[in-house]
Amino acid sequence: MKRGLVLLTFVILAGGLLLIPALLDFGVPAFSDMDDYFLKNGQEQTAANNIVTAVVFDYRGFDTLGESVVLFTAVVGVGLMFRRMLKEEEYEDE
Amino acid sequence: MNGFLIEHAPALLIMLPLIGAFATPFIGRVSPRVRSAWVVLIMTLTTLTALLLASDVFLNGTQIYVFGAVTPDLTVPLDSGGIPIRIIFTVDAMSALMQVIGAITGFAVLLYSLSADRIHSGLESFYTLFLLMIAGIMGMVSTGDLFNFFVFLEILSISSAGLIAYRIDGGLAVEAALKYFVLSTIGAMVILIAIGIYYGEYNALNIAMIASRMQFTLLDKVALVLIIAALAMKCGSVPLHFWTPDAYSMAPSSITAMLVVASQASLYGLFRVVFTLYNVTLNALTVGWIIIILGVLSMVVGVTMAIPQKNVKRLMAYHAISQTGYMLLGVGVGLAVLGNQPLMDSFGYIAMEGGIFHIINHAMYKGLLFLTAGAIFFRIGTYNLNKMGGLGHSMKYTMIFFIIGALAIAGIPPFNGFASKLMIYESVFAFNPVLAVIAMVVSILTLASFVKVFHSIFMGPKLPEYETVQEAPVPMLIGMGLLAVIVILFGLFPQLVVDGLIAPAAHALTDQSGYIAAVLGGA
Amino acid sequence: MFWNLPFIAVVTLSLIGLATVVTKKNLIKIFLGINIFEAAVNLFLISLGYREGGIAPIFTSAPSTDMVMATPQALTLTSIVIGVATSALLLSFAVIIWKKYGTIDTDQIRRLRE
Amino acid sequence: MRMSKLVRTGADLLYPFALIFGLYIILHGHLTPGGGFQGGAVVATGAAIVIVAWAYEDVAGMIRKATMKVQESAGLLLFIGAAALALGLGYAFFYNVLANSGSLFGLPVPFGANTGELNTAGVIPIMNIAVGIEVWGGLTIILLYLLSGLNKKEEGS
Repeated sequence: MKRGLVLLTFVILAGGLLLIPALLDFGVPAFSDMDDYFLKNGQEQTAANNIVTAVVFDYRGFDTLGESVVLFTAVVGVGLMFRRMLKEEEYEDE
Repeated sequence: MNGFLIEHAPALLIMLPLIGAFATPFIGRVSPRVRSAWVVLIMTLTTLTALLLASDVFLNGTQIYVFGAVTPDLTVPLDSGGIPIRIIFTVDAMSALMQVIGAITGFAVLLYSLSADRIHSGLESFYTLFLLMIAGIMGMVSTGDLFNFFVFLEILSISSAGLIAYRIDGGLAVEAALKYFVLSTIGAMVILIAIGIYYGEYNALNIAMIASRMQFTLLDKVALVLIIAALAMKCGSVPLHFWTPDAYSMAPSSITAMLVVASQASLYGLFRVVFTLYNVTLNALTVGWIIIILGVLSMVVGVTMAIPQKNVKRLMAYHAISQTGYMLLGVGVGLAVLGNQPLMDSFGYIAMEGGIFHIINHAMYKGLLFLTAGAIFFRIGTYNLNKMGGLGHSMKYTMIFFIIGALAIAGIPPFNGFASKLMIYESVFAFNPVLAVIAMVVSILTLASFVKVFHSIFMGPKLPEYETVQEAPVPMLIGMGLLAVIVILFGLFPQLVVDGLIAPAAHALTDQSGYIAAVLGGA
Repeated sequence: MFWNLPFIAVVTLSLIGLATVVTKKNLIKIFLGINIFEAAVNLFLISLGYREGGIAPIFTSAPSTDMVMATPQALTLTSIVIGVATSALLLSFAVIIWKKYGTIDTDQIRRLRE
Repeated sequence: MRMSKLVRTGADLLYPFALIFGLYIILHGHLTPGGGFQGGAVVATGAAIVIVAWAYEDVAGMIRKATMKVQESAGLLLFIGAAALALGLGYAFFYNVLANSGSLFGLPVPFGANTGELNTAGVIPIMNIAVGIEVWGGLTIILLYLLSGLNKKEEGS
């Protein structure tokens, strides 16, 4: 039952994914106005030569904060896993 | 000062928990008491910000915050030709409602957790992750940018996974967390593929921008399928629900109450995608029926799996799946008649309001029930129903809170579950009577299941091994009491809540052009 | 369809990754499947931004101003870091499971039953 | 497990170079390919080489978990502080207040190819440094934790 559900989901996902190369053309994007804006004005607005950095830290800086937070969260989570447990914490349910 | 606060409230709502989380490991070194005070302070400030922002949104309409612009409301730069280029927070009535749910539940859960989790080690990390979870929920429900949504989804799932595994429990909790985390990582990646498809087609990441360019081509259908599959998994709907009982039962009870809110944030994402990103361009009837079927399956499977459970938290987790079904059912009916104004006015809006009202009600009573289960575990150290009995003599307040929660989940007046379920029944009956009958039967089964649970936990003679059991500590009771009061108030004055909070949220969700106009300006 | 080779590679890689997750029993292999899937998604994002004949969007000593799109690269960077964080947490779960259960076979990690 | 003397000496020799190279990538993030994450990862790789070459007990003395934790949180606080600077000056959160201002990192840059000037890009280099510090600390501490978890002897199953 559970296995069947997983396989069904897998088939749906695979079918969806297979449609991507048939429908999306590589190298000729349909719209590019947002990125043209970055390439045209990014250098003057942020004074950074590297437009990728300008996007990462200026135009989409908030995403980068989120991404650093993800790393921080993972570190805290890993630390939590390997903490020294107290004796009275070691119980088992049922 | 007040103007500054309201103007920057969407940013502060994320910044406060983040700063709190970054500083908690240091402040925890000072003393546990200082750490608790710090966490409570941060959480209070966050709650106040959320309430302030929500009151402003409900009074003055959608609030916009543009990160990195000269002024927070400059969504479209003058020289860009009408496209938003930065990350924009769009807080409309629906987002504000979700923020209020997150803030209130988080506050109550934090008070409860101060004494419930006191005996554990690694508490600085625990509270750090707790605050990060709050930040993740707040970010998910307020963002107007799809990639930003993905980032906050990841923050939420990583912190949830860490917290589910918190008790370790001889590996059992880690196993539950592993199951949850593998599924949610794959789900997040699938969402990222969908975001990539939107980006490749429309070169935009802003929800309003994509919505205004939406063509509903075959690729958009693929993206819709991917995103619905992933978010339905994250909110614990049936085809991929099996992580829910494990994760909910192995997490500390305080975290379980937050996980309910977390899954509702995913539900919010699902509704946001369907209603704001696609709206009438999609074949509303088909997608509406898909969501309705998911909802009905969740309701039926959840409640039938719940009845034979022996572990009280597993039982409640299956009921959570079944209640998620009600929300999907209500909103799905609203979606199925979207675009057909007479039907929408006659029952569509009521169905959606019922579904959305059920979200807030579910967060309150389910949180309350999980907290009572945690209080019982705190005193007697087991979740097994067969080992419990006669606790009504010694844990009177906990028993009262449990009764309130159980009656609310079963939809008995005058509690809030009744109010929202009634709205769902009457509107769904107008749409398709069979669905309404199923919903009522599930409700009756829920009541039966909780009567059984209540009987085996609290009734009967006092068992000898629980002779010395005392009432739960006061901070835990305060946390539970806060939620119980809301359950009763919402049940007594449902019309007030529906008119003031729920109806604006439902209309904001269906009003795609209003959302686009708020971000892009004009209409 | 040969000009769509990057997208075909994306689909192939994601199917390999997903199939690994579904069929394998070893936890570490499942994590590798997840990592392959993540790599496929990253490849997808980065190939969305390519334009014929474009160079990297960096103006330091750039030979031309005909550049590829910058946003997908930023998104990919974010997604890679998220992938690292995810893998770290998954591996730490595997370590705990191995210490507590003495196995990383998913058929035996089934103590959580009703 | 400690590796042979040759490997250990090699790792010790390699570490300063990895450090310098990583810091270079961090500092020139706004001019050349790279940035905080990439540079931080390079520095953490240097630390990883040392950790692999030496045993966990030796490394625990060289690279302290507490220091790395402080470093990580400090990087994040610096990052959020650089972003919040704009709030104090009346702009939106994350506004690049220092770019084109003439002060620190404030030289203006005209459109088009140029050879690159370090003193540009406003808060971006500051954020790069913050993220670099954070990633350096974060990745190193993950490695240390995983190693300590594997090394610890557990009683029971």
